[in-house]
Amino acid sequence: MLRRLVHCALCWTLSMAGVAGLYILAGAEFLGLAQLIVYVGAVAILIVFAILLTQRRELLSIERLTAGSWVTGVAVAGLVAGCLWIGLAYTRGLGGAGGASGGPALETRELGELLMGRYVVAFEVAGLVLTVALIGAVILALPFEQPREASGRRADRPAAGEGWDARRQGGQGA
Amino acid sequence: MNMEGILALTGWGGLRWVGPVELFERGPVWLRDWAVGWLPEGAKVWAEGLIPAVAVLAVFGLLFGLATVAERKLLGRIQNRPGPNRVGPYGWLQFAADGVKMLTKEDVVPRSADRVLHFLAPIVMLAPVALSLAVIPYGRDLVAADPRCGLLFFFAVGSAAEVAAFMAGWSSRNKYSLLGAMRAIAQMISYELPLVLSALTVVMMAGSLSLVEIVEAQSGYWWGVIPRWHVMTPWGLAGLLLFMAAAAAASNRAPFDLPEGESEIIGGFMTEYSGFKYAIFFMGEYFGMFAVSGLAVTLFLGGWQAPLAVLEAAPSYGWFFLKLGVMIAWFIWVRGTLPRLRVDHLLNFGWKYLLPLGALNLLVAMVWRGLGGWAFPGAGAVRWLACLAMIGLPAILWGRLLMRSRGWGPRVYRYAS
Amino acid sequence: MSVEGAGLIRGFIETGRNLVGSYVDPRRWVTVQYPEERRATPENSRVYPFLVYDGADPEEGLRCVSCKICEKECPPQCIYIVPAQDERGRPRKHPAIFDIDISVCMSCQICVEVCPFDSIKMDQAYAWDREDRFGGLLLHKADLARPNRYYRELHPAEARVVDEHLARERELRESGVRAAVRASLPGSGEPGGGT
Amino acid sequence: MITAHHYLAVAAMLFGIGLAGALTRRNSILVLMSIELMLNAANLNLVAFGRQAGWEQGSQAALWVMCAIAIAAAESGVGLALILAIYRHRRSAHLDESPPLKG
Repeated sequence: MLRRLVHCALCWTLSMAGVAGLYILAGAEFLGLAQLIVYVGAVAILIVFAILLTQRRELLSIERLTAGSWVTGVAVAGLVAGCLWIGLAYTRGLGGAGGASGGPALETRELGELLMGRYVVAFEVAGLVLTVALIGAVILALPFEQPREASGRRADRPAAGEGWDARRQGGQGA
Repeated sequence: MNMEGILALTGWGGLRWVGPVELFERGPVWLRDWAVGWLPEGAKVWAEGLIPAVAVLAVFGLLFGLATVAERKLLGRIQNRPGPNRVGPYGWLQFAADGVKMLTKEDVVPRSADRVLHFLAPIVMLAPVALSLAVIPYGRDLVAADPRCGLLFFFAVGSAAEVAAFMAGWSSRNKYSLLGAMRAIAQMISYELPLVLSALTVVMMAGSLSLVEIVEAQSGYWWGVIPRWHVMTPWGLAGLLLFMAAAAAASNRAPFDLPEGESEIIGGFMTEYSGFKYAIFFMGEYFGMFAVSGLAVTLFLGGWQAPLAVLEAAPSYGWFFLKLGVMIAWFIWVRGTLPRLRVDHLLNFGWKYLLPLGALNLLVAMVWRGLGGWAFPGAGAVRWLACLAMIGLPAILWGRLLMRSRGWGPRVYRYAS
Repeated sequence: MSVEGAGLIRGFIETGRNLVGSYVDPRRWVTVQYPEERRATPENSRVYPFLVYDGADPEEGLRCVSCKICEKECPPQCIYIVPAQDERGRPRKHPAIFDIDISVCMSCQICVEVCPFDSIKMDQAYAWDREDRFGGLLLHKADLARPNRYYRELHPAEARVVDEHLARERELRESGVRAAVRASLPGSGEPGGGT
Repeated sequence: MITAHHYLAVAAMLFGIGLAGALTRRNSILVLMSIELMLNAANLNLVAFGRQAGWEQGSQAALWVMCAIAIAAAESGVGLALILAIYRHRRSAHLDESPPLKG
């Protein structure tokens, strides 16, 4: 198993690229490429940055699982996947072909017309959500501005509550 | 052999007399069909994919070698010195000597490096860039792959370069590498947006994501003289300028080459690379430059279209590579002229200047299309100037406004003064 | 207020002019094509020391008397001298071994300054690449010996002064006994002037 | 011949892997990655059905995948910002040590 978080993230990126490949194989070129841009180009980088910014103490490694959580997790997940699989096995009538194996491919123009026509509200709302999320993420990730009097520190020092500095000072005081 | 006719293999092995114009224009396609024709039925589908791939890689591999020499020669000339002139005629075989040097150098991997990622990073850097060369139309019917979303494909595979930069920086276990990787990623992500926005303008006007169709949309001439390239319109001109600025940053070229910044962070994410792996990074960088230059040619400069109707006798791929050469020369000239930016200037420039102007340019293109219906005398000129003013004036005013704000103007040294 | 981008355009014009100009006019070049074309070195340039000899024989004509002053004064201690001996084992005024390790030499010219016999001077040859990494840069007496003619070519003005001085000394030496007697008279102090 | 069955099977496996990760791991970034895996499994299902219907009829599936990808991007952005903010308070990205999310 992979012990390093960064390896996990990169393998996750690879699997996202694989999903994009499946989209393209299914004839949905546009979706696959959009998936590549969003996941490989943006989310993977976000995750990797988040790992680097938050995982100092753990030296970028993953904790070993206890036997209990391991068994429970795999059992539940296996159960769900098994149910899906069984349901799938008893489904009939899914033999139709499409995409790369001969069927029609997704027309980007058609998708665009749908997005800009009948489903324009959904499209706009998605855009709005994205914008709001972006602004929210920026605000969340900004360092907290604390008033000078409350923190009693110089403004250009790290914000109050910063662990390393605060603990060290607390340790000296105690 | 007479001058009008040359015996040529056309199509599936059929011989017929063709003129030299047609021979050069169709030659590569015939050659491919002829080579494929020899193969058994099962291998044909592979060969049809493989032959263009090998051809593109061979041509661009050679171009890479020549471009490194040309860059060094032109930079030398810009600095009033001759540049490499020892190996081969006028030094043009210098790249062979460089290649041998790179191949025979020791491949040093830091002891605490993550060996697998350290090994994979150059590959992940080069492979997607090479892939993005596949969708560029090099001539009439000369394109390795024409997916319906060629432009999107270009940007999608290009996004793997960020992952590669991170892999290289992180696996080296060197703080300079990691810092360089962070810079590189921040820069690539920031400049991807203006790049895509300026390309999007063209997509909107051409009505297609396929690069082949975008080139075909630029065929024809106004009054039989001025080619209908996108660069001849105000939004196209502005788009080209924006695109080239963003492209220089996205391919880590000077003056935006901070990720390598030899003098500041000793080589960025490539610090711990040597020998052939370094050569592959280098190759990836040049291929990236070729790819964005090719894309700029395709989107704005009419791709393989000839600039004049009478010049269409020359083969179309000749025109493409001529334009590509001009773009590469432009990149080299820029590198020889402009000093490297500071990192905050770089990000400010991308986010606060290029991005709003890219969005505005989209609007200008819309207006340009809307004004297409004017029919009074001189309407063309009025339309042209109006659209130019719409993008030009905000560019100037916004630039002046930004220059007045903090962090943009000349540097103020707090302690040194 | 200046026009937008004027500075950029000026910069591009400047580099463009260099680009074209260096093809049209090779006089713009700031570099020379080294092995074929060499710049004349200034008269006072110096690289590594060499030994001057008079006459035709580089062995017997050496001015060096192996007094070892330069060996003692050399800051990086790159000079090694062994005096020659005559058949009876007495030291002759001639070096048997005179080595300079130019991989150590720092071209300070102190050996030249301290030499009382004008026998060691600074050379201007700078191409000292050798295939042997270890012994190749250790120059022996035979490698170091150069005729006085060579010295005159390198440093004409300086050589003229040195030649005049040496000629005067030789004249003094040849007019021999009388000069010696006069010099040994009390109150003169001429021979021991160095103390 | 690849049918929609195969796509659905892959999606089920992807979903199972994501679920296992989300259930067992305590590292918040890993949990986020696992959730993304499950989301992609759902998207894969949509694509499979769109292909099954033939894309002329199934382009609405593509539309929903587009929207899902956009929302997933927003979700991961906000999620990672939250992780960052929590980390700043607690110096840890572990869910067990994260503050109880009460008012």
